Amino acid sequence: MGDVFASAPFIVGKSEPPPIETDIPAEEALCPVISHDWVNEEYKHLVVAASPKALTVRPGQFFNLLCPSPDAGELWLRRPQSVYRIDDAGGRIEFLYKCVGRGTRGLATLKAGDRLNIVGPLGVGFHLDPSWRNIVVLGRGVGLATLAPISQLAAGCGVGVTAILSARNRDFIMADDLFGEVGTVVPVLDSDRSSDVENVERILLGLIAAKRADAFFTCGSNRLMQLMKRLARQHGIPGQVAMEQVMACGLGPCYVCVRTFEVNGRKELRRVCIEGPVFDLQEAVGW
Amino acid sequence: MGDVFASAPFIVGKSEPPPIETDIPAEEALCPVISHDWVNEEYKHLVVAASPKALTVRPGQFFNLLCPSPDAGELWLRRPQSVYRIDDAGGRIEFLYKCVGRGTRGLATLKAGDRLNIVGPLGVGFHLDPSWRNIVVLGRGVGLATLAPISQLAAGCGVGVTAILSARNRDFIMADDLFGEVGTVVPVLDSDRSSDVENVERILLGLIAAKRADAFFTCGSNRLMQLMKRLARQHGIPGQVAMEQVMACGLGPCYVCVRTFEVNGRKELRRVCIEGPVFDLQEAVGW
Amino acid sequence: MVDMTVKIGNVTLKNPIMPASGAFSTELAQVMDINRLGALVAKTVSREYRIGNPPPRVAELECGMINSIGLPTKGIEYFLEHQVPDYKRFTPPLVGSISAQTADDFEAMTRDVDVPEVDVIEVNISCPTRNPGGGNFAMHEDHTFNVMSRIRKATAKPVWCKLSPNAGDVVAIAKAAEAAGADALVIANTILGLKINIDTFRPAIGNKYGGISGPGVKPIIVRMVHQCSKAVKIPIIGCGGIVKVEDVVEYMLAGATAVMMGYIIFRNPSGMLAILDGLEEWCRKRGFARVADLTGAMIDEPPMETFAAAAAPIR
Amino acid sequence: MVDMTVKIGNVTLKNPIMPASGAFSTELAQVMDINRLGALVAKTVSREYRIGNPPPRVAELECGMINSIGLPTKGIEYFLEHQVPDYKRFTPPLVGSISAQTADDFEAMTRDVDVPEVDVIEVNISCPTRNPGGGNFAMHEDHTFNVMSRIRKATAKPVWCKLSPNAGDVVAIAKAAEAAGADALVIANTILGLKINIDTFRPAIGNKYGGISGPGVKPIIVRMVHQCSKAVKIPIIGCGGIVKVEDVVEYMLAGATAVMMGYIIFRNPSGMLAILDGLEEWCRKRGFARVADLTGAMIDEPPMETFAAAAAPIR
Ligand SMILES: Cc1cc2nc3c(=O)[nH]c(=O)nc-3n(C[C@H](O)[C@H](O)[C@H](O)COP(=O)(O)OP(=O)(O)OC[C@H]3O[C@@H](n4cnc5c(N)ncnc54)[C@H](O)[C@@H]3O)c2cc1C
Ligand SMILES: Cc1cc2nc3c(=O)[nH]c(=O)nc-3n(C[C@H](O)[C@H](O)[C@H](O)COP(=O)(O)OP(=O)(O)OC[C@H]3O[C@@H](n4cnc5c(N)ncnc54)[C@H](O)[C@@H]3O)c2cc1C
Ligand SMILES: Cc1cc2nc3c(=O)[nH]c(=O)nc-3n(C[C@H](O)[C@H](O)[C@H](O)COP(=O)(O)O)c2cc1C
Ligand SMILES: Cc1cc2nc3c(=O)[nH]c(=O)nc-3n(C[C@H](O)[C@H](O)[C@H](O)COP(=O)(O)O)c2cc1C
Ligand code: FES
Ligand code: FES
Repeated sequence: MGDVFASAPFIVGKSEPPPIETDIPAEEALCPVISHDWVNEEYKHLVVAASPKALTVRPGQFFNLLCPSPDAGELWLRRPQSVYRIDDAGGRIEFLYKCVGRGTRGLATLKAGDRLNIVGPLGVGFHLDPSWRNIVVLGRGVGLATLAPISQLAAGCGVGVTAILSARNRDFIMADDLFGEVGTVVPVLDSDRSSDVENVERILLGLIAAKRADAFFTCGSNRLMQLMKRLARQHGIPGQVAMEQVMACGLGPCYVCVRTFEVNGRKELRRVCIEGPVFDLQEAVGW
Repeated sequence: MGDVFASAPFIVGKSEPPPIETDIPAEEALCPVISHDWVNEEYKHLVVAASPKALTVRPGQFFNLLCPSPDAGELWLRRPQSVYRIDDAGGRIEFLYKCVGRGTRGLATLKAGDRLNIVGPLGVGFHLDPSWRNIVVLGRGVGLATLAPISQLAAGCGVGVTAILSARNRDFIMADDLFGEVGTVVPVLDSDRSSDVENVERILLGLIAAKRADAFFTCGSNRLMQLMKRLARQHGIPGQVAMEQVMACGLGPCYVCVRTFEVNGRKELRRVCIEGPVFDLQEAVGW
Repeated sequence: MVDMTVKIGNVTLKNPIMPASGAFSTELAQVMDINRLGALVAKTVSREYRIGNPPPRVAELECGMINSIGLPTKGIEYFLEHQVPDYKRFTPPLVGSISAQTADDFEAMTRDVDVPEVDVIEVNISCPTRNPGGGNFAMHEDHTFNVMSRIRKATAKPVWCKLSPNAGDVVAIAKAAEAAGADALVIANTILGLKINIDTFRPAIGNKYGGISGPGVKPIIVRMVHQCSKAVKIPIIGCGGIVKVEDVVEYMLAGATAVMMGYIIFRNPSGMLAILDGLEEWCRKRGFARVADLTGAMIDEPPMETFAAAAAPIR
Repeated sequence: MVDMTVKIGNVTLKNPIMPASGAFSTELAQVMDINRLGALVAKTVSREYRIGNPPPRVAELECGMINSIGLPTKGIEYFLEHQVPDYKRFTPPLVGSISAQTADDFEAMTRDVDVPEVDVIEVNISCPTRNPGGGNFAMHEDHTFNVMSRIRKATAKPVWCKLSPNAGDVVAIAKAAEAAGADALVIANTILGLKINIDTFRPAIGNKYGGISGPGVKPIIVRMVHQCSKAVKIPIIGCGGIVKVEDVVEYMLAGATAVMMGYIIFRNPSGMLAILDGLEEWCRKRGFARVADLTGAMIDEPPMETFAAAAAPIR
C-alpha cells in the first residue's frame, strides 16, 4: 500500500467526513441521492437526503458540490448550486441545475443511491421583511431555481407572490408548477417576444400600480436585473439580487468569487460566496 | 467544450484505436471481457475476446494492459501480463494474475462486458525445438501462468511435459488441471517442505536420468531458476527462462525494463520487453 | 498515544498540520473546528489596499488548479485592527504573512506586524501572481539575502521565509535565507503556469499566467524539500499538493518538520482535520511514538526490491 | 483538406506531430505506421557506451510518471553504423539527439553526427536524470550560449536546442540559444522530482531523483513556450504532457510550431496517430485551412465571459 493515489479524505462518495460540533453552521457531508431526473433537455432536478444541518439552509443560500467527473480526469474544484427546494418534513434538499460544462455534466451522471459530497449551507440568503404583503420575483434560466425557495417561504408566511418567469420558450419555463402553488405565474417568452424588456417593464409597472410590489427579487439575467434596479430606484422599492461567480472555496478565504458593487458612489469588490450570493439590488453593478 | 480533460485517445474502454495494417505484428486494441473470476484469494483468471492479431500471440509473449484505476486517481502506466491461455478456436486469450498493487487491483475490478485496452502481442516467446521429445517446466507463483501455454503447445506437438508446480500450499497450485491435461503434474509445496531446493533437485535429477528432460523451462522463482540453471549446465540441457521487470513502453524504446545478463563472461543489460521476456537460461543472472 | 507536537525553531506546534496562506481565514470556522490546527496562517497582507487581479481568478488543470488572485488585501492597518483580533478568538499560534515591493517596505512591514498577537512572521517573497514573469525576491539569492537580513534585524519574532518553486536553484535561495537569519523555510509557493481556453483562444484566467497548486506539483516540491533539507539546518515546512495522510508522510520523510495545505481546503474543507486524525493513526500503526521522528527519515538508498536487484552489476 | 505542414527554419515537416527523444525508436513500428509522423526523433546518444541508472527506472505519480533512465546508449559509433541506417528504412526526416559532458565533446559529437542521413541535430543539454542536482548546460545562460555557439560553428545542419524546465529564467536561456544560432528550441525536457515510497521509506526509483513527464507538467511548459515565443524569433517545439488533440492546440496557440510527445507513447502506442488525425479534424471543424495558423494564435487578452466582466472596474 505504499502507493496510494487520490485517496483524498472524501473522494466523491468514498468515506464519511468527521462529525462536526453543532455550533458550527455548515458542514461537509455525504448525501444519498433520492432521485435525479431531466426536466427538459438542458436542466436536471436533483433530490438528496439531507442532514439536519443541511436542512437549516435558507432561501438564497447555496451548497458547494463535489461533482463526480464526466471523463477520465478528476474534477478539482467544487461547483456551487443554490438550493431549489427545502423539504424539511421529508429531510430532503433539492437542486435544479443546467448542464453547461464538465462539472454539471459530471453531476448529471449521479444515480439514485449514489452519494454526493456537499459543503453547506453557505452564504447570505434572501431577507423577508415581515411588513411586506406582496413581492415580485423575476427570474430567467437557472435564476428560477434560486428564486423558488424564497417564493415558497413568502407564500408560507402569507405573503402574495407574483413570479415573472422568463425563458426561451414554453419548454424552458421550469418549476412553474412550484411557483403556481405559491402565487401567480406570469411566463414571458422569447418565442412570442413577451420577454422583451419593454413588455416586462409594462408588467412590473402594472404590479407596482396594483400595489403588488412591496419588494423585488431577481436572479439569472443582467438585462432583467438592470430593469428591476431602475424601476426599484424610481419607485422606492427594496430589492434583492442573487449573484453568481466562479468559486473555489465557497467559504470566504480565497477571494476567487469577487464581483463589483457600488456603495454610495464608490465601486468595490465583494465575495459572492460569503458577502452574498444575495445582495442589495441597488448596490449590484451587473455587467 | 473548451475544457476537455484526460480524453486521451483510448481511455480505458472509451474509443476504438485506429485500424492497423496487417503487416504490423502488434496492435493497441479494446477487448471485451468474457469472464473474470477469482482462482483463490490472490489470483484472478481473466478471459477476453481477442482480435485475429492478438490471437497470433505465442507462448511466453505478453500484452501490456491499460488497467482501470482502483481509486480516484488515474493509472498512468500499463501493466505487463503474459498470456496464460490462447483459445484460437474460441477467439479468446486468457490471463492469470496475482493482485499485488494498484494496477492489478484496478484490473480486478473489470466485469464481464467491460472492455480492456491491451497492447500486443509483445516480446520474444518460448522456443520449441522439433527434436525435443520431453520437456520439464518448473514454475512458481505467477510463473505458472507464463509456463502454461508452452506446455499446451508442447503437448499439442506430441512432446511429453512434466510440470513441477511450486507453491505455498495446495490452494496456490493453480492451473494444475490445465497442466494435468497436457502432461504429468508434480506439485511441490512449502507446507510439506517438498518445495525445498534439495527435493526439487532430486526430482529434476530423476527426470534427467529417466531421459524426460530434453529441455528446461522456468519462470517465477529466482531460487528455482538458479537450481535449473546449474543442473542444465551440468547436464548440457538447453534451458529458457521468462523474466519480469517493471516496464513503461513494453515495446523497446524506453530502456525502463532492463535486467542483467551474462554472455561469455561479460555482464550486460538487456530489455525484458523486446529482447525477452524469454531468455536463454544460462545467460540469465538472477538476483 | 502519539506525540504530535513539532518544534519549528523556538515555536512548538501541537501538530504539524497548518493551512497555507491565501487558502485560510477564520471564516473556515463555518465548517470546522480551527482550534485543532497546528497554527493559523493569515492571508498575505501588504501595506496598501490592493484590489487584486481580474476574474476569473481560478481554473481547473489536469491535476489541480491555477489561480491568480493577485494578493488582494485591505492593507496593514485593517489587518492589525480587525483581522488580528479576529484570529485571536482562536487558540493556535498566529502566523502573519507579509508582502512588499521593496526591501525598505518589507522592513517597515515587519516592524508593523511585530505586535504581541502575531506569533510568527511569514515572509511571502514568492507570489507568482503579482509579477507575471515570476520575478520576485525569491527568484534571486542576493535579493533573498538582502530582504531577509533587513527583516531579521527588524524583529525578534520567528521569521519563516516562503520560497518560490520557480527559482532555478532553490537550494541557493534556501541557503541565502538561512544565512540571513530565517528561522524556517516554507517550501513552496505556487508554480507559474498558463492554461489556454481552446474554444475562446484566450487565457483561462484573467491575469493570463497563474500559480499552479494541487496534487500535480507535489513531486516537484517534495524534491525541493529534500534538496534543501540537505543544505540547511533550519526547519522546513512542506507545502504543495497535499491531499492525504500519505502526502504529509512523504513531505516529512523528505525533511519537512511540518506542512501547510491550500488546495485541499477548497476540495474538502474538513480535510485538514481528517488528515490530522489519519496521520496520528498512521504513526500509531507504524509504531512511531512521535510524529517528529518522521522528519528526514527517508532512507537515502535505492529501492531493494527484486527488480532493483535484477540489474546488480550496474550499481 | 487541411494543410498540415509546418516549417521549422528551413525544414518542412509534413505535420507537427513528433515523438520525443527517449520515448521513440523504430521498434514502435511493431504497433504503428511510423512513416506518418512529422519526424523521427532518436534517443539521445553520447560518445561512449553508457549503462544508465539502476532500476526501477520509472514510477507512477499523481499525474504522470517519474523516470530516471540515465541516458543509456551504445555510443556514437553504434548509432551511426546501426541505428541511423535502421531509421533510414523509414521516410520522415531523422532528428538525431546528442549529449556530452563538455563543450569540446559537444562540438566533436556534432561533427560526428553531421552525416547526410541525419536531417536535424537536437542538442540535449537538459536531461535531469544524469545529474541529480538538475545541473546541466541548459540551467545557465552562458553555458548554453557557449555550447550552442560551438555546435553552430561545427555544422550547417539545422540545430534544435532542448531546454530545461528546471531553469529559473528559461527565457534568458532561450535567448542565449537563439543568439548562439540555434534554429529552433524544444521546450522542454522533464522536470526534476522525487517520489518516496512511504512503505519502504526509500525513493521510488533507483536514481532517487527523476524527471517528471505526463499531463501534470503541461501547464508549466505551456507557460514557458508562451514566454519564450514572445522573446525569440526562432520556432519553438512544445513538449510536455501532451495526451490529446486539445493539448497540441494549446501548445500551438501558446506559440509552438510543432510538438513532441513522450509519455503518451507509453500509454497509447497508437496515440500519436490518433492525435494527428484528430488535429486535422479539429482544424477542419474550426475552419483552419492550415494547421500552421494556430501557432501563436492565443488572444493575449483576458477572458470575456460574463464572470470576467462582472468585476469590470478593476481592469
Ligand atoms: C451561488 C451560486 C448559485 C448557483 N446556483 C445555481 C443553480 O441553482 N442552478 C444552476 O444551474 N446553476 C447555478 N449556479 C451556476 C453553477 O455553479 C455553474 O453553472 C456551474 O458551476 C458550472 O460548472 P461546469 O463545470 O458545468 O461549467 P464550466 O465548464 O466550469 O463553466 C461553464 C460556465 O459556467 C460558469 N461557471 C463555472 N464555474 C462556476 C461557478 N463556480 N459559479 C458560477 N459559474 C460558474 C463558467 O464561467 C462558464 O461560463 C450557481 C452559481 C453560484 C455562484
Ligand atoms: C513480461 C511480464 C509478464 C508478466 N506476466 C504476469 C502474469 O502472467 N501474471 C502475473 O500475475 N503477473 C505477471 N507479471 C507481473 C505483473 O506485471 C506485475 O505483478 C504488475 O505489473 C504489478 O502491478 P501493480 O500495479 O499491481 O503492482 P505495483 O504496486 O506497481 O507493484 C507491486 C510489485 O510488482 C512489481 N511490478 C510493478 N510493475 C511491474 C511490471 N510492470 N512488471 C513486473 N513487475 C512489476 C513491483 O516492483 C512490486 O514488487 C508479468 C510481468 C512481466 C514483465
Ligand atoms: C487561491 C490561492 C491563494 C493563495 N494566496 C497566497 C497568499 O496570499 N500568500 C501566499 O504566500 N501564498 C498564497 N497561495 C499559495 C499557497 O499558500 C500554497 O503555497 C500553494 O497553494 C501550494 O499549496 P497547495 O498545493 O496545497 O495549494 C495561494 C494559493 C491559492 C491556491
Ligand atoms: C523514459 C523517458 C526517457 C527519456 N529520454 C530522453 C532522452 O534520451 N533525451 C531527451 O532529450 N529527452 C528524454 N526524455 C524527455 C522527453 O523527451 C520529453 O522531453 C519529456 O518526457 C516530456 O514530454 P512528455 O510529457 O510527453 O513525456 C525522456 C523521457 C522519458 C519519459
Ligand atoms: S469562493 Fe473563496 S472567497 Fe468566495
Ligand atoms: S519497457 Fe520500454 S524498453 Fe522495455
